[in-house]
Amino acid sequence: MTAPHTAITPELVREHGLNEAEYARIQELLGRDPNIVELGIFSVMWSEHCSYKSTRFHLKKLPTSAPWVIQGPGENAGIIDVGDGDVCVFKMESHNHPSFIAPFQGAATGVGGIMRDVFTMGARPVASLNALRFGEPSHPKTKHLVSGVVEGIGSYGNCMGVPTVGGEVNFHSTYNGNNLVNAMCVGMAKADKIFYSAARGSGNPVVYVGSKTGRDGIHGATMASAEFNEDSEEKRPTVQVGDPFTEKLLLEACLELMATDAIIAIQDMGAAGLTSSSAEMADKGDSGIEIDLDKVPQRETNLTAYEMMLSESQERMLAVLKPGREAEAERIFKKWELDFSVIGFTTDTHRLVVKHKGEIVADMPVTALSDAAPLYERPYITRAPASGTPEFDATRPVMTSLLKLLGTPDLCSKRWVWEQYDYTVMGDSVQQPGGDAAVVRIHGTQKGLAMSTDVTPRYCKADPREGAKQAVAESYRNITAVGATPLALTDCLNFSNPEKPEAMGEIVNGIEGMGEACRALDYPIVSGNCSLYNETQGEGILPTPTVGGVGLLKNIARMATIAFKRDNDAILVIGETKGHLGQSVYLREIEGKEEGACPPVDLKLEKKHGKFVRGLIEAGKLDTVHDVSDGGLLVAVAEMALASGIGAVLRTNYDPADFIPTMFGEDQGRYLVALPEKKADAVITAAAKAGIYVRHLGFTGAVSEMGEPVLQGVGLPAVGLETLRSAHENWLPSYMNN
Amino acid sequence: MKARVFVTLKNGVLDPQGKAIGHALNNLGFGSVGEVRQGKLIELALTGSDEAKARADLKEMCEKLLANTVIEKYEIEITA
Amino acid sequence: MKARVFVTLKNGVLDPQGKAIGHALNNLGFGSVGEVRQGKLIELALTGSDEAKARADLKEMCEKLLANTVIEKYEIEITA
Amino acid sequence: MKAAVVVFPASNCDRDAAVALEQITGHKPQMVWHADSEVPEVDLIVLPGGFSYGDYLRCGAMAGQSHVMRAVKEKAEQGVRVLGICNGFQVLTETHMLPGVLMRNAALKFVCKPVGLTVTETQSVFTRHYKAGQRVEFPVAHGEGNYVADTETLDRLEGEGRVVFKYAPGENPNGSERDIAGILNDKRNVLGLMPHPERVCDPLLGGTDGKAMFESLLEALS
Ligand SMILES: Nc1ncnc2c1ncn2[C@@H]1O[C@H](COP(=O)(O)OP(=O)(O)O)[C@@H](O)[C@H]1O
Ligand SMILES: [Mg+2]
Repeated sequence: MTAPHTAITPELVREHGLNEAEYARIQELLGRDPNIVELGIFSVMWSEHCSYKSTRFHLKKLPTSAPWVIQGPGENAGIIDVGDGDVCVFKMESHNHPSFIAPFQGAATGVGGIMRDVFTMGARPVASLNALRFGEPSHPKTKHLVSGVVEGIGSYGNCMGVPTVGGEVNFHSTYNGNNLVNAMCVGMAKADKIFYSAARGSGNPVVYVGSKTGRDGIHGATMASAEFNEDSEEKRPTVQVGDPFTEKLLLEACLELMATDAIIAIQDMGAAGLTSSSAEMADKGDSGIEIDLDKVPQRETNLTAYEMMLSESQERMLAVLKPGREAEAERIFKKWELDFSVIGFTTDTHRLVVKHKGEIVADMPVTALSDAAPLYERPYITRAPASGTPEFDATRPVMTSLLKLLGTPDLCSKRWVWEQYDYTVMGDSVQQPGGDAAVVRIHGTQKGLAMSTDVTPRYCKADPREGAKQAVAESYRNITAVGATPLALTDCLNFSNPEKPEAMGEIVNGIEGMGEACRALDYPIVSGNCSLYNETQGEGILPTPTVGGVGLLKNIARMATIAFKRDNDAILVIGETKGHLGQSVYLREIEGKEEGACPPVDLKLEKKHGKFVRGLIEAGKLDTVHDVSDGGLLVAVAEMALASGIGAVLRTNYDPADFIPTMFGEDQGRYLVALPEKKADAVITAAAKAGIYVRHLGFTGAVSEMGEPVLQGVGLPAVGLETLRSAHENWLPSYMNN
Repeated sequence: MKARVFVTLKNGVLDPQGKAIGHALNNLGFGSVGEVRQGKLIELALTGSDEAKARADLKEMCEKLLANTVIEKYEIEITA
Repeated sequence: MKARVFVTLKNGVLDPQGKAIGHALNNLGFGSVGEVRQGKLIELALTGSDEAKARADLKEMCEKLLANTVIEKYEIEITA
Repeated sequence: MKAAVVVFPASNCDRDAAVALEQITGHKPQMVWHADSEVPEVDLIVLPGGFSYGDYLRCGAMAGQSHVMRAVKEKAEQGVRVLGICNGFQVLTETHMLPGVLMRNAALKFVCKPVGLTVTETQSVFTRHYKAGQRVEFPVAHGEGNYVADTETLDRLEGEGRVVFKYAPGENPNGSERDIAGILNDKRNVLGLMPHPERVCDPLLGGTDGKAMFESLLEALS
């Protein structure tokens, strides 16, 4: 046994990402020097990824509770009550770095990891979403990354038989060296069949199930570990390969075991594998755990204790069973042809003890890994938000700009992406990709879950606080637009280097802004994840605090969609259009400027407008709704027309000075709705009564002399929908295929 | 000239396909089968007759496109 | 014993994947690349030392599972 | 009509198939595990979509070698109806219960979308409730649905009225020869098709064009 006797040098400590003060603290906590296995364990448990040392302090500012929240952050996933004994379990996680190095496998294992987080709580995954950011299309790596990431997400989700129903894809040069892959999974469980990770009690068997352990993804200490293992590089892949087939078996086996009452606690092995799962389970259970590595199913020969504790092999779980139930559990896992092994037991020592080949190779207090982990209130600077109202050329023809916008990388149709995902499997996808939120029917009921992932990074760059508020507000709007009540959020906070005060300022302001919006909208955060250090050669990504929202649709028969339904419907805009062009897509794509203040978010109005629109949908008075976001009013109208094949004529008051801002400004809090003209008056009256700004923008059903559906208006020469459609649909496939 | 390129997963990298194939062969009664690994075989026709140049080119093709060297290794064979 | 099995598409069967690889290599500037075909390489560890028996077994494995002989052909190589 | 749905490890449309069958026949089908060597006495066996055995090596190859498929083959020889959807179709070609092979989609990508189909044969227990030449829309969701067979086989299939569904002109999602989407065996009791009729039996899910297939079976087998 060589590993535990490797001398701990200052270099080794550094290579494990620990600074001097942190190392001194480890020595103090242990009352001695750690051995190499213990150093490895501290290194991963105290990493930013596991300990949230830069963000923990600020994350406390997020609201995490509501009467319908059953489990907030701190477990594998958040849980909300959706009524009738059903709960919804969901979380989002990043797999940014692996997806940059190996796009297919990195993205695939990202999906696999987040699914385990959800089914470990007893839920069957029912939907997947994702939020993707890539570098500029012209960057030589971008196409390859898009292709691999999308294929990876599809291959894993499709094989699992979980529909991938929504997401977003954007491009920006700051992601050239740091693409973002945020994957969200939503599952359903019964309220009386939820499983947690607290390993309570002493003397209970700890079992390992799933795939065997190999040398996958042992991070950080490549050079250091080379010192105690000759065949270093080739044996030490930093990226894991996903095995969705095994995961599907693991899902079914876990759900089968969960139907019994044999489980005390269960947790997936994610980042830092065996180490974090055992330490966290003991910590939450206020117990200790002793494990014997000789009992761990191994894929390779001569795995060291260090390697086994740090391996990130996929498709594995750790569970604590009630004593005497091992055989029953083993039968289930054998049926599904999975590994099963009792590798240890819980103790009352509050220590994590690891044995290997008859020796104790690690022995430390559990709290040293959790509560005692470093916590930093890093210095930060709040940059003055970008301000001002940018200049623009008021003479540009609006329809030409619309055509151009619809064919830009950010606004074009993402059909090429979602058609690679099986979004119809499981037979409950009642609203498929292409709308404001995806809706999945709660199996066997008339209720639906509405889901959406959102953030507008350019706003967050201009003003981290307002931008983060906007992300939450847009999520609220997307969920509302289908008729659902927004219930809770998961998040994925992608930022750059927290050790730089400016970047830390983006983090702090982002979290605070997000918290403010969540509070105002009764839309708490129940789970999430932080991904920091997203920078290359000193340049950070745009701050990208992605949120994944879930809402409840009481009656799927009264769901709204973005497609126009009939000719001669009145098109109304709820919410005032002031013409805010700062940080708009129009400004960037047409004027070539990324400047000005981002649109302010009025949370009171968001809530008021949302309630108004939702009320109309729920009352069966409205079936056609689209929120107004990127690209502004005219882009939103075009999207509604394209989704239906029905044209529109707009009653535009053509005043050159504010025509462009009116058509393309990105003022917040707005919805476009369409309904039969004779019902429109009542809505206008009701809005006026509620003090809500509403404007009658036009009518559906315009056709050219040839009978082709068109979009037109005063100052808007008629353009055929097919012309708009080809601009909208062609960019992505032609980019990817050339 | 004709060349064959073999792209396989590095040792230690999980090979789910190979694992499943091995399992299936055992189930079919081929008890002698131990570990199975699956890789790619790429056959290329090349113009030119300079073998050294072809090898250098193929190496570059592997590094750039045919293999993801984070998890895969490759082998080049000139066959004719 | 170790064996390698090469499974490739029969001549005349269209190989869009190979074609796509060829195309991508040409685009990367490898003008010397002509036709490309992609197949599978399956490496197996076998117990026993009777090479003839191993070959016979491998042939059966190919016929039964490793190749779909409607469109694929196979080649067996005992390497060690 | 009594029906069974075979479940392979990583089948994932087994529930979808069961839901559609129950909705139309009023009875829950029996679920049969891949390791079982017997199939119960039923009128219809469904091989569902999914990724049996991960679809590693080739789609449907390992499922084709499973215990249960030996039993399914026997039943089919006795005349029991077998419906293979998507992965089920791939299993049927791998076991040579249907001719030809399903290769990787011509565009090399997985494709999920609703596709227009023409019902080209209504003289079958699977399709008698459709009208000849009728256009229907079923979703597809597959990476390997590109049907390939030699000319002789293709001619025979067409000549004998065994091509049941074709992709509508211009809508072939995978490059299959002669736009073939679904075929019958020579005894006409085994149907394999790539599109998913079971996913279009509910208006909320984008249509009800798939219902007629299950209604045809129900009428023929009750
Ligand atoms: N990566 C993706 N996966 C699945 N669906 C996607 C993806 N990217 C975009 N979509 C879908 O495309 C539609 C438009 O996306 P987006 O413009 O981001 O919507 P919104 O502005 O309403 O948030 C949505 O239905 C979304 O779910
Ligand atoms: Mg929207």
